[in-house]
Amino acid sequence: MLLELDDQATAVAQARAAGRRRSFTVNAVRILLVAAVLGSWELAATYWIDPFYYSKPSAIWNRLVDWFTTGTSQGSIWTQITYTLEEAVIGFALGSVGGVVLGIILGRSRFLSDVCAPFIKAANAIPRIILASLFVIWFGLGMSSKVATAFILVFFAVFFNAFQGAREVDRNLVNNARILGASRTAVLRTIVVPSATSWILASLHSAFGFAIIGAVVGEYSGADKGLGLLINHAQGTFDSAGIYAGMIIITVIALLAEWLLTLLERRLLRWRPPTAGHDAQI
Amino acid sequence: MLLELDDQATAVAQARAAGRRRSFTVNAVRILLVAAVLGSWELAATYWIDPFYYSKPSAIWNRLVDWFTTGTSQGSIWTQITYTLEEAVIGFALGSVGGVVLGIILGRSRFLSDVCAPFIKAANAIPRIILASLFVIWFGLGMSSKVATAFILVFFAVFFNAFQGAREVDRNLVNNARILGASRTAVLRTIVVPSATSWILASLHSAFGFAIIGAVVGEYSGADKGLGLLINHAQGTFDSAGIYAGMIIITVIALLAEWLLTLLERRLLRWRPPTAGHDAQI
Amino acid sequence: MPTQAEPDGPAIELRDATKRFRSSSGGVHTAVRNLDLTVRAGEFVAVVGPTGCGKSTTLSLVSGLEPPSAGEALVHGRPVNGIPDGVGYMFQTDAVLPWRTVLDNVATGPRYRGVSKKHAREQARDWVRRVGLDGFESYYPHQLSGGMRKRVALAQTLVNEPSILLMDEPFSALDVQTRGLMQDELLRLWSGDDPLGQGGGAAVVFVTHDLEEAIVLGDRVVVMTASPATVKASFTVPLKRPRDAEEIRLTPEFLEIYREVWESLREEVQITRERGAGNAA
Amino acid sequence: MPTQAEPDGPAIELRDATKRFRSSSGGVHTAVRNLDLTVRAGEFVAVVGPTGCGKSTTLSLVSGLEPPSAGEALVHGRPVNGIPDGVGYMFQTDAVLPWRTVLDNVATGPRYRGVSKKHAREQARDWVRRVGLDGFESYYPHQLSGGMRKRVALAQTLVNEPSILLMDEPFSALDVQTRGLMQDELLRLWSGDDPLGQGGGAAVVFVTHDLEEAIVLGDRVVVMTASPATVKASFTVPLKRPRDAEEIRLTPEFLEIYREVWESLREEVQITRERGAGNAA
Amino acid sequence: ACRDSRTSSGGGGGGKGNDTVKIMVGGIDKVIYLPAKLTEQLGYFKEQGLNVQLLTEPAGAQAENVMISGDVQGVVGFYDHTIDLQTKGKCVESVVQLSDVPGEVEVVNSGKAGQIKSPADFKGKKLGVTSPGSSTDFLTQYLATKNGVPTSGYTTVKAGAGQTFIATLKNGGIDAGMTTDPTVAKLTSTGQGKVMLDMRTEAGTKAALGGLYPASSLYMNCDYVKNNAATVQKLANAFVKTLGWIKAHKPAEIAAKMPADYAGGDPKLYEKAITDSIGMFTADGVMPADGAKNVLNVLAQFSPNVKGKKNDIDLSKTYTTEYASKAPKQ
Ligand SMILES: Nc1ncnc2c1ncn2[C@@H]1O[C@H](COP(=O)(O)OP(=O)(O)OP(=O)(O)O)[C@@H](O)[C@H]1O
Ligand SMILES: Nc1ncnc2c1ncn2[C@@H]1O[C@H](COP(=O)(O)OP(=O)(O)OP(=O)(O)O)[C@@H](O)[C@H]1O
Ligand SMILES: [Mg+2]
Ligand SMILES: [Mg+2]
Repeated sequence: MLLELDDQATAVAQARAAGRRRSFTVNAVRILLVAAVLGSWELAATYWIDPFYYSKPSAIWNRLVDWFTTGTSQGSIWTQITYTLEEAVIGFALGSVGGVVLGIILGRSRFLSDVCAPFIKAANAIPRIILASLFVIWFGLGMSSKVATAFILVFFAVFFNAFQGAREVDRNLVNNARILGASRTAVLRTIVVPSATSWILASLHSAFGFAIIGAVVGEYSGADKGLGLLINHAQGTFDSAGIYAGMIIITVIALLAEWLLTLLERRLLRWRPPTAGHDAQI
Repeated sequence: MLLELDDQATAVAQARAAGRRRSFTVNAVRILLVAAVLGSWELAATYWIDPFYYSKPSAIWNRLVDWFTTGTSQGSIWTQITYTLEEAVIGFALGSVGGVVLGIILGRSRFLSDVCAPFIKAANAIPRIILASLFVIWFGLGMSSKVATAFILVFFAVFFNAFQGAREVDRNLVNNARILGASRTAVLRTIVVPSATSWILASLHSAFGFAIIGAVVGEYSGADKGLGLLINHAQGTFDSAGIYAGMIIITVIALLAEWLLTLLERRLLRWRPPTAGHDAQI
Repeated sequence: MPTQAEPDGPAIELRDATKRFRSSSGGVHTAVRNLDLTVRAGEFVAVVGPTGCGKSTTLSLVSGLEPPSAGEALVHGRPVNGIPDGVGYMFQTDAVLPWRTVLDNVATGPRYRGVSKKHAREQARDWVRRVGLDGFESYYPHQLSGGMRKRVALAQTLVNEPSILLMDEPFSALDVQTRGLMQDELLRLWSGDDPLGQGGGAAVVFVTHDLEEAIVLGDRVVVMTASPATVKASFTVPLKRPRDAEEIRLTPEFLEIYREVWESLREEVQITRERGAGNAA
Repeated sequence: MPTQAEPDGPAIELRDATKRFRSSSGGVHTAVRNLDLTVRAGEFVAVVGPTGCGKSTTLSLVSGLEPPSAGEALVHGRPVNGIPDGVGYMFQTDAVLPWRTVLDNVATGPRYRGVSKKHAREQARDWVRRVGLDGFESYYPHQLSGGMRKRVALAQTLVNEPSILLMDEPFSALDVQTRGLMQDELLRLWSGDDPLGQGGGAAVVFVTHDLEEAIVLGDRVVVMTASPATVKASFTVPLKRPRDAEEIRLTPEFLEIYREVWESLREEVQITRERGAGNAA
Repeated sequence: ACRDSRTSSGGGGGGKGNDTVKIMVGGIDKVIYLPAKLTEQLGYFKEQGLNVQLLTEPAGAQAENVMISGDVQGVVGFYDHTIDLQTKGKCVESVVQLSDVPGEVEVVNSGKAGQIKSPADFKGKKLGVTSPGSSTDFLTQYLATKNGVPTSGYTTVKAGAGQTFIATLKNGGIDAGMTTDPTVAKLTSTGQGKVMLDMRTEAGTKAALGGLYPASSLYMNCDYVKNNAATVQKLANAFVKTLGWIKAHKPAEIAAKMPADYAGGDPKLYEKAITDSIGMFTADGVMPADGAKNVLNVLAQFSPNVKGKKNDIDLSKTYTTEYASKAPKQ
């Protein structure tokens, strides 16, 4: 028995060590990749391609340092980030809640979905850039028009997945729950929503990116602060380093959001087989 | 036995009739909805709200009639439609193929997905409107920059779903296929792809809308033909009826594409229980 | 036990019930045809029949999950419309919630019926123990073996103390002895001999492929015809309760009824076998 | 039959194999411990054991789907690494492809092995008939009953004519007679008595909960211990082949070995039962 | 996709008889760029044996990028971009100067016209520009500072143009803003806005900026101009002829020449817009020398690119009068 416990401890330790080795390799490869790309970009921009269009990493870095130390033409960089982030977060929250709720309701009601489907699909086909300027007209220049743009982008991304997720629910599970005494809402809450979770999470992964895009596009249509405006300014003054620097800030924000989402995902999908469909053999 | 056959015939006929009744009701409700919205819009625009911003259905209708009979300032409306459609279709085809292929490959390879995930998520967070103007610089003003914008929008929408779909494949099915002698590629082809089909189709539903948006956004960055330009022109000349008319044309195209996709979906998912998760009871 | 509308009337009644499905070729597949079946409250009916004849479909008619295409299904004297009160149904296929632990899976029913979380968990813990899964309370279904998942489903159904209990091959994945223990547990609940339950009197429809099991458990054994299913014959089991499976097997009464049921069933199985494509409309 | 590396050596060998899983609490759950098992080519081994002991896990080690945590698994004398050639494995749970019809499901294996579509379909059609599903060729799995799906899976496995055949409770969802027919079909293939197969000699590991079935089919019956599984005892079945299930059941040899195996198994089931939480590390 | 090789080649189509020239217009429906479309409508490009394709791009500075990368050969846009681009090492020159005033107007919300009478009142206000970094931005900054309000003293708001600008002004998103026709015409005709500074005329511009501010122009890559003198000359001929035609005709006649939907459903308004703006166009397409200097002055104070580099700028490389002066006058 003692021997066995020992064995088990070793097994756990081995598993841990393997995990560490894996994540080390992964990170090493990532860093290598980034370094290779940046290096060849710098080199190319110095010798072959025209930094007027493509800028170069060192210039972008300087611009970033400049923004964070002395500020931008529109004021502190943090103000711009906060502003855009606020728009994106509100739009994301509203859009994902709206998308999930409507998606699940329509996904579970054949009649509603038959009636509404063409309208929703039609609405989805309206170019957001036009919507963004309509929103400025409808909601004014304040934060609400950007939130609306972010909302609409997030909403559709989430909606279609929640809808499909709700339709894909295993009939057996629904039947079982009904037999066990679940009311309609209980079925939604305990069967449909958990089943659709991986669908919804998959859409949320891209949705925060969309929320930021919405905020930036909204700022393009009219604004007095924000990262979108900053990039727009850079475009207006032929400052390609500024364009890329702005994009990098946006990207970093999106990655942070992504990281939070991954934590949430791990929490919500704890019940999964650890390597579901994700083994190295195939 | 004869009696039974009779019974069965009746049953089939009844099912058909019920189907017809259903779709009649659905269409009636749809038409009512559209009529109600258009009616109240027309009324509101005539008496309360400012048609300068909101236009009104009759004006939009006149503009559409005008475009289709006498043409637009940029030439025949059909030229514009063809042009935008061509960009959208090419972008859609490339983007969905790319998204599916890459999504499935990364979805099935833990190492690749670990390494690539942050880059793809970062790329997804780059506002398309900025990308569109970068694409003009990289690919020139022709069709290719619009196709690239459409591509990038479609790609990400499809990629994330294909990725998740590939990860969600039932382990049991994969194992069974491997035992039955499937090679890696055979597993991909016969198990992973069919399993991920409903995921992929769910994303394709929104993807064609994205493709059109991409084409339009691309046209906003510089073009001499296309629906995006038409709408942009309407914006520049305070022609709100023109803006809405352009949006309606885009919407109709997207709905047609959607309809084609539904046919495809029905064909591909024939094996499904007919009412999977889609019954009226909940 | 939930109160019953007419304590003396039949708990379950199928009157001339027919169920058709659309078959893959667009035609119609009749799974159950003109089936009449009556189960009294407190009666334990075992159902046997050739594979694919329509047993599961029959249960789904009683449970209200599928409406009959023709004829009527009544539970406690009322036409079935939605899920009738007090019905418990253990499916042939796995239907435990993959995102809930064993304990929470078993607590699902009470929670749906409004029992407080704490109380539901208590009830669940007791049932987890009864089906022999103590120690696995916090496991997720994918971490269990096939037989363990079946037992979770069993506990999930029984914890609700249904007055109509439909079971579709509940014990087929269990080893002989575990199966015996589960059978005892089921009978205890059913006979009202249960230290925890409020009393017996449930009407049970128990689908099985094991004739011995059918005879040991049932008041009556119903044999179904080859597809489309209808009741071919119904045999009353003349054995006194409580029955000890080991002992009973060797009694002449047992052998007698076993032979009778077997003869009846064999014909149908043969028909199914021979007809082959015949029934595929 | 695929060619074998060493026709006289053992077809399957597990040497001191151990399999651990991470349990839900983050600890380690040992499903199989220090298990030794040898199966000769052409030998039919039936495996019985308490539910949840680790039988399915043992099969997955042999099939190459799971690597052992310690010890070795060898097939045809070679360490298992990936899926060994000639292995067929019929899972305990449904694994038919929901998007393929019955016929295409059965044709899956030959198609993977490079047989032309037409030829694969022919082979498949024959096997669909053998498992008694003629007429259902164009049905999708969701349109089949539980027992029919199992038979599709059986045909899917057997059509490949594996030289190592692993079966995890293949017949538990079938009625007695269909089960008998399927057993005959299996034995015919295994003994090389098959009009279509190229010959017998497959090594079979057959997990079942039905002791009678184990004895009627097996050359040997292996009893597994309570979890974590290891081989408790191995009983050679002294009955001559071909065996007729109905006749054999009454012979003293049968009753003798049945009693022996039953004693051995009962202890383990009891342990499982009593230990309850004990084995959940 | 390496663009570098194409930057100086300036596209194909040099010298030959029927050349294809692509010209990007920074908003083809803006009245300040009206001569571009008008030339096409009048058929003057064809007359010169040119095959000109007009593209439009609403978002500002993109046009130059596209030209420098060689996708288009010319841009109809603001002259000040040529100076800006020189600081980035790109040589771009104006070959036909369409106007010597910006054509921009500072419009004030009618309700606030009492409080904001001159740029001196900008303090603490929200001022709309089409886009940050655009000419409207620099001009606003110049006006404010010249009148004693530091750039930090007011808020710059991107209000775009057209409907968004109008809606923003109406909703109080901005108190005043700089824009062009037809937005100005729309605002004044509905009474929502009042003109505070009118830079559509020479007098108004001189009053506001202390000199001319040449804006709307056709500019091209220096290399292209050098290598395709004949084509450039033909372009100049066509544009100058149009400018002459504009001087010789009434706004109503000009409006009638433009495609019907440029009026956006309100021909009266469009005519008014042309009436108000028509004075800004030059008659001969020639750059006034002091105008260029004045532009440099304005930019040198506010453009982040030009600031501090005033003396390094070689103005003679930013425009040429050679082609416009050679063009036959009407
Ligand atoms: N959705 C469906 N569409 C078409 N046919 C169906 C459908 N569901 C069931 N069937 C058919 O109905 C018949 C009866 O099925 P059912 O599941 O009731 O059989 P069963 O008696 O439970 O069999 P088993 O003992 O194998 O579980 C089968 O022939 C099956 O093919
Ligand atoms: N992925 C896993 N994670 C944790 N524990 C697991 C996992 N898979 C199996 N187990 C455990 O291993 C033990 C053996 O499981 P296995 O499926 O081999 O049993 P079995 O003998 O086939 O039982 P049955 O007869 O019920 O099918 C069980 O206790 C189960 O809980
Ligand atoms: Mg069944
Ligand atoms: Mg098992």
